[in-house]
Amino acid sequence: MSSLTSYLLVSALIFSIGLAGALTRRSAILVLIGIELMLNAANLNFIAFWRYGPNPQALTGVMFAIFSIGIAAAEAAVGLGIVLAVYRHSKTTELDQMNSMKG
Amino acid sequence: MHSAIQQADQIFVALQHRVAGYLPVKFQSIADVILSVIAIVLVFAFLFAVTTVLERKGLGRIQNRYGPNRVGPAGFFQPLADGVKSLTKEDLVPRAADQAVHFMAPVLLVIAAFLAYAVLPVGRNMVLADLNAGVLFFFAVGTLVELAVFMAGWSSRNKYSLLGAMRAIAQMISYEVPLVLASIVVIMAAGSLSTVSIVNMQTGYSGIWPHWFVLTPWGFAGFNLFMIAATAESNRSPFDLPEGESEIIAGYYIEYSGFKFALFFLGEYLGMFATSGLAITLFLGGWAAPFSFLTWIPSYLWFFAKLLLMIAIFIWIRGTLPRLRMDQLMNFAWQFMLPMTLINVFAAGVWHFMPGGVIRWLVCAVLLIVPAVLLSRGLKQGKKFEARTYRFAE
Amino acid sequence: MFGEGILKGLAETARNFLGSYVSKKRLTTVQYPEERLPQIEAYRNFPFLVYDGEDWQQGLRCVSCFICEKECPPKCIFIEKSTDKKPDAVGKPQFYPTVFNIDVSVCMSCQICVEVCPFDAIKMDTDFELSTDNRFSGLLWDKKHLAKSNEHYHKIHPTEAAVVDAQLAAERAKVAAKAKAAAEAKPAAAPATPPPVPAATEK
Amino acid sequence: MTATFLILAAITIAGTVAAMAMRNLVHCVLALTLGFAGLAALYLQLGAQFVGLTQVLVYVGAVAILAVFVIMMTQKPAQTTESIFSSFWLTGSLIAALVFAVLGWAIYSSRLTSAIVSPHVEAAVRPIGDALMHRFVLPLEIMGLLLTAALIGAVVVAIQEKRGSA
Repeated sequence: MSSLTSYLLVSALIFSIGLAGALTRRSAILVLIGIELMLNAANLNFIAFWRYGPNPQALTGVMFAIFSIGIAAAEAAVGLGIVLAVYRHSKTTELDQMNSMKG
Repeated sequence: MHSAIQQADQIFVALQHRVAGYLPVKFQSIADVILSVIAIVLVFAFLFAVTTVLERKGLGRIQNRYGPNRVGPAGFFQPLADGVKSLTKEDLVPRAADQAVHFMAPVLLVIAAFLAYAVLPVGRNMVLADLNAGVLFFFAVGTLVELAVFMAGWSSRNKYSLLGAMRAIAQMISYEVPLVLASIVVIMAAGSLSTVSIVNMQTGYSGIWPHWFVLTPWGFAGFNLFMIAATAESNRSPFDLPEGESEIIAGYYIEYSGFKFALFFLGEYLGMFATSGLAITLFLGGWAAPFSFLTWIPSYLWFFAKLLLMIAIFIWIRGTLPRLRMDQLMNFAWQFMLPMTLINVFAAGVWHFMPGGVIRWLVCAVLLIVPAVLLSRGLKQGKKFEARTYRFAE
Repeated sequence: MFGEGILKGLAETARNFLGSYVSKKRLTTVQYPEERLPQIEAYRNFPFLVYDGEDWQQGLRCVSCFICEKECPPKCIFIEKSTDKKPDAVGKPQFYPTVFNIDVSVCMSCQICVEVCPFDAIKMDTDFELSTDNRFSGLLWDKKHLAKSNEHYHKIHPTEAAVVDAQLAAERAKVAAKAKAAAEAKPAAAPATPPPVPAATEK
Repeated sequence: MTATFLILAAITIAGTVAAMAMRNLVHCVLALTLGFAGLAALYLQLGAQFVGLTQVLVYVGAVAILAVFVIMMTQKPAQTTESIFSSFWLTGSLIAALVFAVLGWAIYSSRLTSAIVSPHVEAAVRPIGDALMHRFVLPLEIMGLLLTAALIGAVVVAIQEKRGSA
């Protein structure tokens, strides 16, 4: 088993854990954290393929990872802002109870 | 003669290689690392002990009193006494506290503080890890301190400690931005993130004057902004709001006693040394001698001389300035420090592209002084400072 | 200018810091066990019993009249009267306390006992290094521990001691004069009856 | 499959599993930071030094603290005892297991991975800077715009209206 496959397996595992968390957890913040994990798993893939890929000098994998880290941070900030606004409005972060669009 | 100087300068490096030489070649690199780690831990822990005494004696002398002079000659065994006291004191953990996180917080804080020394070049080729992205490593490790502060504040299940932790984190984050921007100026000029190459850029001399970055207008402004942000980053003197005894008892380390409490102090002081060490590396030419005729003194002595000078300035400022209020602290960060550092980056750009000579100096100096005065007037004009009227006093 | 106040502050602390090395009089601390502040005369700590002459048993001014015990707000004085008499400071035979205890841990050094004492027998001491290893019996002072000489009183409260001594001397003179007058009137009236008054011991 | 890789992978996966399975939200975030730190170490092991340090700086430093701040602000007094998983937890985990199976099969069977043997390449920071400034300058500007928009957006969304018109 070459090391590239091991890295890909680890990132697939992290991705599925993040997905499981996002799908099953009750609290909105945990869903956001699950999404963060999925994004990170993708980053790991980029770096693994850059490292073991055909043309490391092109740095495309590293560039992709850097931009994806930046965007994931922005997404986390806005997502948590929304969770806060929803909490202020409906006093709960439980996803099951956020089922009414009443203003 | 020259070889004697060279030997004195490289004495520790040679010592390290000789000791590591006893091991088989495979383990030598690990042995090198371990030896330098031991050296760093010993030297900076000793410096921590010395600084606690210097601080208390300095503050005493500023306030017209002696400062500790009972334990040992002129009080220099006081850290031993403090150490024994903090070791023998009972280590209370509140019942409601979250045991694991409560224990991990000081450990993480001290680890983060010591990690920051890996990239500081203490002397000529005396650096633990010559990372290509050294400065970035320093700031990455610096953020671990905020996490440790939060863990300490939250895990003690105490309103005051949580309040103190939140204040400390808010302060650290809002002063991390100017800190990073102030160091970007030097990275632009040096063209590399590696601390070793930044110092090598500053070791040249023209005439007797060194090529330190602090001697350029943007370097001087950057150095001041960096030191202000560093004081705030390590929760010291005018910015020590999170542990303001008068307001919230002792901030995030209320529920700590005994050795863990001492670890927090160790972490805070190490943080102070680390940021001032980075300031020395970036602006004051790391281990470079201040004048060309002084280069015969070994390089590591210059680093620690500058470090002691910075510590003295920290103590001096601590003895002078009153504590800032939370809103003043935040306004200062976002309305003065951030714009000034951005202008400083612009000034460094102008400096880089303008031809040399006096005009360049004038342009950059004006480019920095005018916004500084305007911003400071902006900060002050918000306040109404007319005479206070007392209803009952007079 | 923005940093003006800061620079002035820094200059002030620097002047203080360097000044403390130049002239020692800037430093106000007194190294306590080695150096001591001059004693303030009006300072008072816990009471003590004054005695005249060398032998504290005989010279004790206290005549155990129990006034201070009654007046003491926290009730920390305990006196037991003797059965026989001894001459007091003025020479008149009076009772004297066999037991005179003050519980120093209770005493609040309010000086009421000194004010009410008609015989100037109890005064306030200025000794403050009183730590003991036992907080019960160690702080219950008996008569022997309380008795201190008049010279000690003069040393700690000179002016006050002088006034008290003057009054005592005047009283002794009055008593002596009365005794002398009685002695002369006695041989004129009835030389046969033996003089009831024992000889006054002259001080 | 060196020893260090195994240790780091174990730490990362332990951190992520703990982040998803813990009852107390703050414990989740702390476990998450452990996971992120493990990932950063994996990047360093892969030679991408700049990305590893940025990962620590951005995630462990900022995102974790941000999540913790929001948890503090949305603390519900009553600690509900019933399960922390939402009602349809079974279907969710089944889907995740299915996804992992598909990914695992795809990775295992692909011919691409076995063929490549490449020298150890150390990504210096200067080429990254050059690439950012020359080939990727447009994405960089867009990223700057996006981050500013996100900054203002997050503040606008989360700020308390002064008029209290909730």
